[in-house]
Amino acid sequence: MSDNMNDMDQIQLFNDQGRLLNAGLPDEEKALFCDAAPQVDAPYRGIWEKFLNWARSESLWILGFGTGCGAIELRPLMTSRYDMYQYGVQPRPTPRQAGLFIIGGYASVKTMKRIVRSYEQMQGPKFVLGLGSCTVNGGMYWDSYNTINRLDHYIPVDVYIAGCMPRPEALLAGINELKKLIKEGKGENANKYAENFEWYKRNQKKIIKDWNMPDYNW
Amino acid sequence: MVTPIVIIAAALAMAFLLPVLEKAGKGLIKTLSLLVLAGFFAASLSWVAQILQTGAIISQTAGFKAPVSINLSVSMMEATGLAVIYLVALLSGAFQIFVKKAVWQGKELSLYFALILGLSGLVMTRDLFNLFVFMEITSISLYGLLVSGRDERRFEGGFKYMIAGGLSSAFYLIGVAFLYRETGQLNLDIIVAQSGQANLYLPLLLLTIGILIELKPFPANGWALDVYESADPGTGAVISAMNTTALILVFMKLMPLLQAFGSGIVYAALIIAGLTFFLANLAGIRQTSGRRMLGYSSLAQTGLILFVLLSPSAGLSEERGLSIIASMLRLDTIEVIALALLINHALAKSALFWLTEFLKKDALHKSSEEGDYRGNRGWLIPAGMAVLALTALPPFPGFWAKWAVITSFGAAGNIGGIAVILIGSLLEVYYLFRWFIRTQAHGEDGGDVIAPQVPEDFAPEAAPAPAGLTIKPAWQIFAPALSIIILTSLGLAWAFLSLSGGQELLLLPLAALALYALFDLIALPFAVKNILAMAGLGGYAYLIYGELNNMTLIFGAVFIAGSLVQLFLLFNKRDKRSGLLPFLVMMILSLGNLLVFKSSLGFFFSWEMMTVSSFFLVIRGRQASRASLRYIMFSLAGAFMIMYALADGFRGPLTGLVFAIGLLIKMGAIGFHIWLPGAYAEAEDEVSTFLSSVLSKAGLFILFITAGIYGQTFFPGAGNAFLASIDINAILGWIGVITALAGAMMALFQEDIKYTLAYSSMGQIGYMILAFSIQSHLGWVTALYLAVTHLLFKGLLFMAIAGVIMRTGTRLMYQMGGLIKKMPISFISVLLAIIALSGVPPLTGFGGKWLLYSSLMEKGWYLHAGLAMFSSGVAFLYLFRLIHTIFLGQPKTGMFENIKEAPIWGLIPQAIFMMVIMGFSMFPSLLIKPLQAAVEMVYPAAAEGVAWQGSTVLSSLGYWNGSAVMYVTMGVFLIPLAWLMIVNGRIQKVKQFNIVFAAERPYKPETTHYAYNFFSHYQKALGFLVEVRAERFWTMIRKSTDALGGLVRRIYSGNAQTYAFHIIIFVILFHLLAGGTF
Amino acid sequence: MTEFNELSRQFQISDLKEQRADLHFFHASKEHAVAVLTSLKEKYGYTHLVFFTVVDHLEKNEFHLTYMLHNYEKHHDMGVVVKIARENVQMESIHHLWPAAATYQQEIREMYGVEFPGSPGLYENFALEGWEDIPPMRRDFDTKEYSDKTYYPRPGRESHDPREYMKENLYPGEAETW
Amino acid sequence: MLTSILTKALYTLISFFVILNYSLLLLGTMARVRAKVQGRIGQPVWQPYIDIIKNNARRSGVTHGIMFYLGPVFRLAGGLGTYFFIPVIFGSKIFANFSFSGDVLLVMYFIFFGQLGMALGAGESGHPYSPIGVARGLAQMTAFELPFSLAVIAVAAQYGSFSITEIVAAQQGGWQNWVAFTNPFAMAAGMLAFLGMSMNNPFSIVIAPQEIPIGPPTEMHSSFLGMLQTNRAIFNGAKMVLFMNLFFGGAAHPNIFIALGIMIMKTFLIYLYVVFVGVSFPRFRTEQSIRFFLGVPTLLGLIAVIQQMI
Repeated sequence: MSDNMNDMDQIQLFNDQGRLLNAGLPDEEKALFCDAAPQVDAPYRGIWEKFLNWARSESLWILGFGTGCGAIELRPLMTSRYDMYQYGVQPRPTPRQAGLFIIGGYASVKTMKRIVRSYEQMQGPKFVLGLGSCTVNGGMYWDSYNTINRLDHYIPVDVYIAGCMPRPEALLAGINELKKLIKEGKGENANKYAENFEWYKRNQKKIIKDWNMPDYNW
Repeated sequence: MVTPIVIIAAALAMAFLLPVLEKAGKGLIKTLSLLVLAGFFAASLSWVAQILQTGAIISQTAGFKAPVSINLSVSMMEATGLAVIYLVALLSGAFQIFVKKAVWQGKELSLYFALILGLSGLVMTRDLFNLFVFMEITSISLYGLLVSGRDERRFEGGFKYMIAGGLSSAFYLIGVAFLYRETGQLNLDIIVAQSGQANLYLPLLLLTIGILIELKPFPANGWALDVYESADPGTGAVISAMNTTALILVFMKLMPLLQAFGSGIVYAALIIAGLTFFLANLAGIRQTSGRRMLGYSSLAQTGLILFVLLSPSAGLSEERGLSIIASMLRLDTIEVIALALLINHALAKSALFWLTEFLKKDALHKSSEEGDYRGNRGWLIPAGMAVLALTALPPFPGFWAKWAVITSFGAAGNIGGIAVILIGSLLEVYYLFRWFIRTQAHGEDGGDVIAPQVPEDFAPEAAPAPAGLTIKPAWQIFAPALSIIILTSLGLAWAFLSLSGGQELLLLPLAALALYALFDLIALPFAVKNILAMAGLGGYAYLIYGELNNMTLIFGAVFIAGSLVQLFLLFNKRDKRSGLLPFLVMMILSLGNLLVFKSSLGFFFSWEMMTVSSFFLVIRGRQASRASLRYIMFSLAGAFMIMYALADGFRGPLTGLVFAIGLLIKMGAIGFHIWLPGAYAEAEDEVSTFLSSVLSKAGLFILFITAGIYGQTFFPGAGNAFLASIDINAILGWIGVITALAGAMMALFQEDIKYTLAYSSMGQIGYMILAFSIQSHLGWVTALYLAVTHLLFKGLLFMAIAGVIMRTGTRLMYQMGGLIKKMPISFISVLLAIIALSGVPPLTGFGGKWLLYSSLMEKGWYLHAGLAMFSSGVAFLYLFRLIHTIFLGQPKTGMFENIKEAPIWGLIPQAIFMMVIMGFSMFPSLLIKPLQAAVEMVYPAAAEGVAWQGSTVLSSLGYWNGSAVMYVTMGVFLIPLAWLMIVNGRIQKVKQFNIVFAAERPYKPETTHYAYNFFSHYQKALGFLVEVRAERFWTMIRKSTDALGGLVRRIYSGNAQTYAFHIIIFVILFHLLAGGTF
Repeated sequence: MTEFNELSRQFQISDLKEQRADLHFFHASKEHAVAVLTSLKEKYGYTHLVFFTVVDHLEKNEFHLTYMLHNYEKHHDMGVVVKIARENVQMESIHHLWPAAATYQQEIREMYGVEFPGSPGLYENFALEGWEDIPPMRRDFDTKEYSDKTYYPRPGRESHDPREYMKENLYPGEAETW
Repeated sequence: MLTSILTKALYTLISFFVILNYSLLLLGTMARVRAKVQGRIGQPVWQPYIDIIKNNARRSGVTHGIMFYLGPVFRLAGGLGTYFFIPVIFGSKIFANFSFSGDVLLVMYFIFFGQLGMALGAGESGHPYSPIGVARGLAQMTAFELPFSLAVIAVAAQYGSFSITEIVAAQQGGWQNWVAFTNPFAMAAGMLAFLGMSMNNPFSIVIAPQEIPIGPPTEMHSSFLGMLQTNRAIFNGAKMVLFMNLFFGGAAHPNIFIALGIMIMKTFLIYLYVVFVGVSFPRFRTEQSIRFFLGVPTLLGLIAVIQQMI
């Protein structure tokens, strides 16, 4: 992502007051949403944080975003053949409780908006797993007018799993990779999102024109 | 001092002179007429004074003794009757002259004096033929008066009147002729003196029929209705008050004759009178024309007076006031009763007739918008008082007279008589109150119980529009006002005489009513009035404190202290709210008086005062017309049952049962509950709390003390094997538990918060009935415990909700939401209340549950206990719904943006109640020990009762330590809280739409707030339990009564020939009843 | 085709083409199209609007609007094709005949820019939210260019013909057998 | 005085420690059992611990208001209180808890405490699924409360006491004295009600993931959720101990460890029964569930009660 991070030339997104032009919410709705910016939550140090990271890695609760075709691969993962529960992985129906966000394949502009919203509603530390080539570079939809090419320009991605579609084994491999990362203390993408909040917002707002939500969805 | 003959002469002179004098000036004749009428009244009063000293005044017209000349005799009965007639005559005349300027000129006044002449003669003369002459004079002058307007219907009415009058005269005259042939006498006194040698059946029959027709008996009274309807109100008053009074006096004159010679005729007249009373009332409920309805009421009242006069057992009452008055006036008790009923009827009915003058339209239909006379106090106060007087509610003379009659009947075992009077009265109550309520209804009244109609908007109440009333200037109301004032003073005098034997305290509610009404009148600021009310209550509490025992002290605390605290709530609003405090204080004092009465009459008087005052509190609600009608109907039905039981002295086998049913009605037990939700919910928000938390305990209290007073005879069952074989307490128990369940179930499906709370009250009362019926030490402690705690949490709920409704302007729960952030203190008080109400430990409600189940288990009522647990679960449902839909969930952004916390004055009483609840929760012994002491009066042995071991209360089955529960709960609450605060990371406070919404966002709070039809699945599963059965049953009763009334009414076709035919039928009927043959 | 013959007496219709025994197409003029559809629906029993779609004939500079109707009694489909010029495209709405047509028209408006005055909800978002460019299904819209400009193409991405790529890289020895 | 308070505190801690660990392990075990039924390996037995640690270690959270914040606290207080008002081991001072504060009625009503608090907390989140879940749960609760209370009444009537200790005492002296055998109808009604109380299939209508994911705790997360999970374990344990005491003779042995073993065995079997039913049946709709509980279980309860009346 670093290559585009300072590339601010394409459209103007901020006004003179530093406020997003595409703020989206009408004035009468502003009182209904909290729009505090996300903050960096520094991890603890030493063995305590290692312990907590171990716990985090061994208890991954999935929020599956299933509008792409990859979502079909999540189901076998739960069933007896692959049984993700034995790895401490469980599905969870609400972003509030989930820690792992799996994007099941291509993401159109319309779904991107929902992805951003759900991601922001998850509580940190949180991890994202991009499933399938479409999340990597657009996959077979790489030249579509409506499908994003690189997921990591909109939300931070911890692990990509390439393939069209990747099989459940690949998904498990990705999850194991993620566990390793978390245990190593590298699962700090939530903080990265907060640090580079403006850049992410700019990218998001560039494609999501109909921005009827607050700048950060608590 | 004038001799009676002067009256006749003066009236005659006026009748002749007025047309002549009219030339001299209209002002002159009006003044002169009024002066003369005033003189008549003064003369009649002076006769009363004189008779008290010297006895009856007998005036011999030609200076000879009877039978040579005609005697005019005025005894006490006649004098007082004439005083009434002249009073109404004076007021009526003044009314016609001053208020209805265009109507009466010299001609009419002349006729009027002729009429008065006739009536005076009727009352005074002792000569039968002379009586006929006066009857003719009366008829003709009245006919003249009737047709003096331009209204075509009047000619018709007058014509019918002439036919009826002619027939009656014919009968009378023939009767007189026969009588003369048999006895050779026309003088009444002499005929009576000659003890019966001759067969006087036929002459007396004809004579009686002649007079009775004039008195409009059933069925020969159709003509009278047309007269009433078509006559202008002044004339209506004249017929109803003056004519009837005079003719009843005539009938009383004949009574000795009838009793001496024809018991068959007396019997027939009695039957006819009873029928008239009952059927006229039945037909009355179908009337939409106000005056015609009043006409039916007049017929009924006439029937009632005759019925009382003719009943052999009437007048046996030993009521204190009655005997004092009788000895004072040197009259028989029966005469005093008749006189009281006469005065009551004459003054109240004439007042009502005059008052109809001011209504724009006579007819009042269900959805009539002309009915909105709300706020026209000048009209409503006299009308309301007149209706109260007519329906024999305290303090009017009718109440005392009716009490005397019923107790006499009771003493003589005349249950049929009691039934006729009470059922007929109930019908009369129905239509009179319905009429009164409709005159002040607020357009369409909602308040459907099961499916509440949603009021469209909740705009603040507009100032009452002066719709349809034409009282301007205010003095126009003088005639009804005066007659009501006189009537009230007479009633008060009687009340004082009756209650002076140590029960003067019971009059305090009336004094309070007057006092606070005066405060309203001089427009004191509401806050001052309220402070005075509190002071008054405080003083009252001090006054009665010495008379209370353990049991009454508890209810005293509920009634007086509970109300006193809740009075703070009234400081909430700044507007005047005239009429609120007078009735409220009156109600509370009446409740207090229930604690200290010393006689059946004292009890019943206070009970009725309580009913009346609470009725006026209910009717103040914006849409309370239907609810208030139901309320007064059920209340009075219950009261009448109680009256029957009291009159019967709990001797009859069923009396106890009837009494209990009367109380159950008042408590809103299942089956009789349909008045309850409307009354509690539709009353003003600040008033509902008093009704629900305080008033609802009245029935329970009476249950307690009667069970104490009457002991085993309360439910005697003696002499009736079937009744003895069933345990009435078992029935009561089932009624209680089913009431509890039904109340909870119905509360579940309400959208209107106040209906929820009202049904909830019903359920809670059910528990109290259940606990009472256990009839053990523990059971009674439970019932009392429930009563006290119900006061606390239901008061808390109603007060908090009053604040919420005040701020949001809606009663519909689903329209609210998220108010916890705006009204946190109200939230806390509702929270405490619902925890307490649902019986969740550690708050005080659990004590109630624990006691209840312990006592039920002790008694062996396991099924009751199971059902009670089930209903307490259901209660949990509606309570959660209540707090959730109002305080949690999504606040409605548009509507309630700038809502503030409820006013401080609403919060103060809530805080007090909360503190009391917390205190009782921490230290249950504070509450339970006094209750034990109270119960020990009846159940002294505490062997199976409640025992104490430190702060642990023990029953024979279990134990409960309120303090320990409180400490443990605090511990297990505070430690996790501390833990949570330690481990929590950074917590962001968010706004209402920051919820996960399936990756979408909410757009409207209305569609995001799950509140409407909250328990739809429950309705699917168990909704069949709460179908509107009771309501349907009572509606069916009402409709069939209505239909019956319609059937009766249909015989009055409005056709003169039919009416003549009725008269013939009447004659035949009367003859047959009297035992005659053809 | 009796329907066609009868209708052609009244309306400007032409080019009847029998695709199958139970499927016919014909062309209708823009002015008469709705009247023809109404007749088909009311008179000839074509009560079901199967679909309504647009084909962009960029070469001919016209849109072909295709209304596909179905007759349940005869089990027969009838396609009515209406040619309209690509400039300033407007067509009469048929939502009064089939309420569901409003949704088709909403989509067509969004994807092709064909206007249907009076159609309910025409300008509400259908699949796109806040689209600002020319309608994406028009053939003069360059989707590759738009994607490159908007969606941050990952540098270094190569595109291969899958058949050739697999032949070369995955199964080099077996290429002949294919 | 002070020493007695301190001793009591120590006993309480021991009791708490035992129930927390036992019921967490029990939850983990039962998840394994469920997995076996479905042909899976299943999560580790200690997974509940990890989940709770992880949830408590979340770095951020949101709160919708004070009641939302307090909701989980109420819930846990409800669970803990329910547990602490039940004597766990008959005759043991350590495990008598605070059972001197009240009898079985207190326990029955204290169960509501946590439910009410949680319902309020969930309500303040403003999420529509929360009240829907609560409404369903409460509706079902009233229904299973009826057979349950009938069963309790029958037992109380049988022994003439509401005191749990006395009820347990009366059942001593061999399995043939258990309520399960002396009053089988009460036991049957109570155990059917227990199915509803434990909110497993077929009565898992509150968190019904297919319709209202996941009901009341939709907005709960981080340490709030951690607290709810802790409560879930403890509350479960408490209810099973209650049922063990009411119907299956309680746990009594002079040796405290053997007594604990008996307790563990009995409660394990009780929970196994719930899980067994849960994996065998699909979920009811709310009104079906209500009708179910008011049908056969209530009838059984009525029979039990009437048996005591005659």
